[in-house]
Amino acid sequence: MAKSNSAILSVRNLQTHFYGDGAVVKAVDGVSFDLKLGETLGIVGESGSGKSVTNLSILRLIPYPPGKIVGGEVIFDNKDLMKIPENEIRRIRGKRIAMIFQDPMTSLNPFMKIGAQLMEITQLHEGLNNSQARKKAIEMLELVGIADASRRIDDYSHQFSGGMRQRVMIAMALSCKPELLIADEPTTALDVTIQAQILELIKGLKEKIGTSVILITHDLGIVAGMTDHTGVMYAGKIVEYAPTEELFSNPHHPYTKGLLKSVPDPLIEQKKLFQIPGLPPDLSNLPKGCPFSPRCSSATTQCQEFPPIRQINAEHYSACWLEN
Amino acid sequence: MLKLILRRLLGMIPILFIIITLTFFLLRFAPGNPFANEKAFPPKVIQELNKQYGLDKPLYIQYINYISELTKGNLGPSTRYAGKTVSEIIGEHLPTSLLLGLIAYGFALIVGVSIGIISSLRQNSAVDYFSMAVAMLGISVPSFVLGPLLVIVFSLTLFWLPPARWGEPKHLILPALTLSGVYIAYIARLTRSGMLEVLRADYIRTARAKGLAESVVVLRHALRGGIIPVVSFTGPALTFLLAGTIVVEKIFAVPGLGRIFIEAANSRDYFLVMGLTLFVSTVLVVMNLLVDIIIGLLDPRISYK
Amino acid sequence: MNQPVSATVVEEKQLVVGTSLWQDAWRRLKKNKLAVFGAIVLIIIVAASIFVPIFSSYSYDQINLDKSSEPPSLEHWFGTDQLGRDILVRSLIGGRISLMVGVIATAVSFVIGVTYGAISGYFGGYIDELMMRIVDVIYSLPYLFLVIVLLAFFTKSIFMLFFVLGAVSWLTMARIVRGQVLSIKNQEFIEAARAVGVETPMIIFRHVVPNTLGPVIVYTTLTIPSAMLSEAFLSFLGLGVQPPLASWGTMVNEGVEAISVYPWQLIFPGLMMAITLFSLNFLGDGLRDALDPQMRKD
Amino acid sequence: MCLPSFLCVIKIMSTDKTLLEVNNLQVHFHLSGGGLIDRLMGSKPRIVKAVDGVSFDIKKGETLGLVGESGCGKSTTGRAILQLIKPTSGEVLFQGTNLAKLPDREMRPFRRHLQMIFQNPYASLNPRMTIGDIISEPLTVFKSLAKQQLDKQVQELIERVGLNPQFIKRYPHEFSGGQRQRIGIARALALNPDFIVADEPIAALDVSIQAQVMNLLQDLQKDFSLTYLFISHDLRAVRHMSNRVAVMYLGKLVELADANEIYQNPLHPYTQALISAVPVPDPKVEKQRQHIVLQGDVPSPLNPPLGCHFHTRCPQVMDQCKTNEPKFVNIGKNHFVACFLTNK
Repeated sequence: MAKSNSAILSVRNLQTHFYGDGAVVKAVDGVSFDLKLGETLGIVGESGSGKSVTNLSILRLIPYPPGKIVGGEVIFDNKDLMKIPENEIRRIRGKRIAMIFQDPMTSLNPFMKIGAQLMEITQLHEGLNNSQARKKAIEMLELVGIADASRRIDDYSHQFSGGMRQRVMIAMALSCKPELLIADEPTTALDVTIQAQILELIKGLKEKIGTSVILITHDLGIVAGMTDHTGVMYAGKIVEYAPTEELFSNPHHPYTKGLLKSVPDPLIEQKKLFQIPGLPPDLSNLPKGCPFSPRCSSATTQCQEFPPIRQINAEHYSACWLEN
Repeated sequence: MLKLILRRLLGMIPILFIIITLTFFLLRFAPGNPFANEKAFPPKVIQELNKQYGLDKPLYIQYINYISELTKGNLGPSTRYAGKTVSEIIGEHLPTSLLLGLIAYGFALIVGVSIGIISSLRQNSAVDYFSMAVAMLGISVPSFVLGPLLVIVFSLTLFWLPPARWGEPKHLILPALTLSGVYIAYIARLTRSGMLEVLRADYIRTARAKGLAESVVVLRHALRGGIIPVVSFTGPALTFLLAGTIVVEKIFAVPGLGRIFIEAANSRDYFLVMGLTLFVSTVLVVMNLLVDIIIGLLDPRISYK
Repeated sequence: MNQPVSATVVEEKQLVVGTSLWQDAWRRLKKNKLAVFGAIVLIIIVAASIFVPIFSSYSYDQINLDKSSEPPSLEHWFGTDQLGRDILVRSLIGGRISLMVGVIATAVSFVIGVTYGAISGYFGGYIDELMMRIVDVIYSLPYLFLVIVLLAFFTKSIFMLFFVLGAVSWLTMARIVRGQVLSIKNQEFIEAARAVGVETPMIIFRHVVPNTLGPVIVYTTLTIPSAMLSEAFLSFLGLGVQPPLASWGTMVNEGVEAISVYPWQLIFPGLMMAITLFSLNFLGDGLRDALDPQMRKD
Repeated sequence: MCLPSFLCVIKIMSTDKTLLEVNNLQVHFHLSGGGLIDRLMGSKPRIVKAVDGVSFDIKKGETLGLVGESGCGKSTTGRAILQLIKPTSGEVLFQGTNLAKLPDREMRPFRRHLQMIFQNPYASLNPRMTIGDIISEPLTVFKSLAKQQLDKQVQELIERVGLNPQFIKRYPHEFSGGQRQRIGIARALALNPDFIVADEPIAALDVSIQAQVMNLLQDLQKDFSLTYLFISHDLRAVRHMSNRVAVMYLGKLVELADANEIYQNPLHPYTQALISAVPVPDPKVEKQRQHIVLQGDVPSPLNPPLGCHFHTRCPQVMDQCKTNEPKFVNIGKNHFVACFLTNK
């Protein structure tokens, strides 16, 4: 992928492996992408495709053991985040790059008041004193739409509903006005009506605060509505990367095509769904060559060898031997 | 919270009542009586003694008398230690047992929790394996073996510490060490597994993603949840602690409550056995309540309605 | 549209027989070196306790005052006690008693605890609440005090010891079984069995019981050392096994009195006991790691 | 498509015939406060009306979709139909018999006609049993078959749901989520039932596996003339699978109509919001779509709002909604709605 000057984040050939029981799981196996300033990048993939691990790797939040980042670079602000010392990356975490996670039920500390959890991040990164931090925390809670924020700041997370907790997580993540927000399946654990609220909130705040966003999801519908560019992950690799509209109107990789066709469209009546045959791959025992080839109807002998990522057109890349 | 305490305190009354009744009749139906062992006494003296302690009356009257005295706070006289009341005997020996128990448990808490935290942070490292092996050893070597071994090493070989007796601070060291061994082991294991579980939790990842230093993550975010199993353990630990003091008192000739209890049981001193059982039960029940309150304070998810 | 989808993906080499969770657990246990080591040591101790006293030329109560308190020698490997009795044989007899107490008391607690817990958990409702209240009350008794009272006032027989130790250690077992039954009762596969019309006794027998066994086995293995410890403790206080019969507890008690002069009288029985408990605990720990799916993550 | 031999029973498809009728079904749960101590302490029992007066019918051979957000009572409804949870009141008429009134023993013969597929492919299979034992269990309960015949039938079933018959001796933990779900489907099919409650059968599966399972369910429906109650929170899946769709909110049905009708002409504000909240996998459409974003959370079922349960979040709330409860009525074309906007 061509390196763009306006990229806020460039990931190059990132590799994260997990070790255990005598097997190596290549959870992330050579991932590269760019995120442009102010844009939202969607990363879609099924469970185990490595989308979450990729993003945890960016902030070096992979627990070791069993996980280890074994290669690649992540360029942010002209520095390789993989190489800087631990205390330097700690100053980036939460301040310049913030994250929100899938399950708001477990992502907040049940033993601490909401307020304390919100305050500690601004005290740490912005050097606010107690009362300033508290004021800021209330401000942030109001910003994400929590009614009666000045009272609820002294509640514990179990006193909030799922949607409210995700709002608290967002408030926490945006407290220091980060340049980049990584949202890892932020709505998967929530009901549809609450999902709609949270997605609207993220969209609105992104405009207001001006952060770039990486949105990880398995739901193609969410990608369609929220993102500018989309990367599709399969077996630890990005197999296709394109502007979102281009990806949906002109998918190239057979996996992307299959995924798009296998989701029922609520607006039209379909008789029969397309189905991708077979099972998602076992990451500790990947097939030779293209990992999708055993499930691919267009697979040829050429697929015994791993296809390089190729440029299809201006901004559209795909890791498949198929001609356009 | 106040309602909970009140409710639990009220709940204590039937439990203590059951204990009193149970021990009372258990003791009376057991063979022998307080003066049977004093061989030299002629029957007339024994009769007189029985009368003096009210043991000549029908059993149910004795029971009613005992309960009514109890409500006035009177635990009765001792038959073994003539001229002393049960309350006096408890008051005399309690400070010794209490001091020893508290020092031992406090020491065990500090050492055990520290070992547990370090092991959990260095999971599967040499340090972890070593401390867990030592902890297992602590669980497997009972206090009545550990105590004498400590004596052999520190008193009889190195001559650092006195092997027995009571009175000066240095007399405290070996008994307290002996007593705390098992607890250090249990607490270290509980802390480790509690911490490991918490350190895997999503909210710890959140804390790291905020950019907090590892020490803050561990001490502020993880410890509170990880320590809960240790707090829960404190209730049952007290039961062991009582047993442990009996052993340690015997080995190190410490004048505590444990020895009194064994002697009272062996000489069938009804009132003293009853009084001590009641006292210990009360302490246990109150401690269990305290433990629950502390857990409630630590974990806001537990609501007491 | 009938495609055996996954069959095309999974290689069809040795698909015929699967491995059950028990087999998985066994494999994990075998991998755990400490647990295997514990098991081997335990087997040796058990075998020695059974056979050595039978074939030894000394018996545990054979007094020989000429050879009072001799240090370890080729004749008496562990030395002799004050009455000139062979400490090795006495330690192994003590081992027999100790293991017997451990096993029988555990069996008693197993029978009471499993029955009680299963009834409480399966029937639920008021029955459960009443039964658990009773357990709570007994839990708050200073049971060691009661044991001491029982043993001091009634006969100090070994059967009393079995009974008393079994009677105090079933509580935790009952709680564990109840918890297991409660959680399994609510699992979807029980509902599925009900949905296909399986009758209640079959549900209990085929679906509930096999799934409670893991933690029950683990707790059982951990109860054995704790019962042995309690026996030794009571014997140490002179409330358990009575002379001339030997128990690790009584031997340590005697040893403490001679600690400064004849340390071997304390060290050997103490060491035997510690090694046995050590192996049992390691085995129990290994079993827990192998059987308890929640602990498996470590 | 050849059916497994033993299942070759010709069923007559008659789409108008009602197979199952649910009338005013109620399921209430007692939460804490009902216990011994609590009674003595005088605290009041807390009751959750998980299903609070639900009525619908299912015709032979159709799929009725039941959709709603978590905690709305849709799974409880499915379980109450199968008598896995005893309804507090109301009727469940299966071909004329009221199942809700039957004691357990008399319910058992009906179990072969009514089956269930569960949500959680990990918890719904007994981890200590082989696949063969799991699938053959219903057969051994109802029929006494020779070992050979039993094995043959189990193999046919395994094959029919798209698994390798060699898997028969394996254990559930050796399979992936999708494969496990197929095993659960085979178990439900074993007795050749008429009616299957599919409780969120795809919720725990990967996107690419969801399509496989949905297709399998549809194929099986054709081959075995099955009738489904398809429970899901996923509107896209419900729409794809169902002939008719019922929408549930806080224990009550708010709308019921043909799948096409409910999408093209949703009348209840909640249904409208639900449909609008589901993202469409097409960036062009998605960018132009107007989203109705509901405010607030679903109220606690412990303490549901008075009047129409939805009034606290309804964008078109009126005064009467706060005090009166709208009836669930047919407003024509078998389109049922419970809303004052349509039920004047």
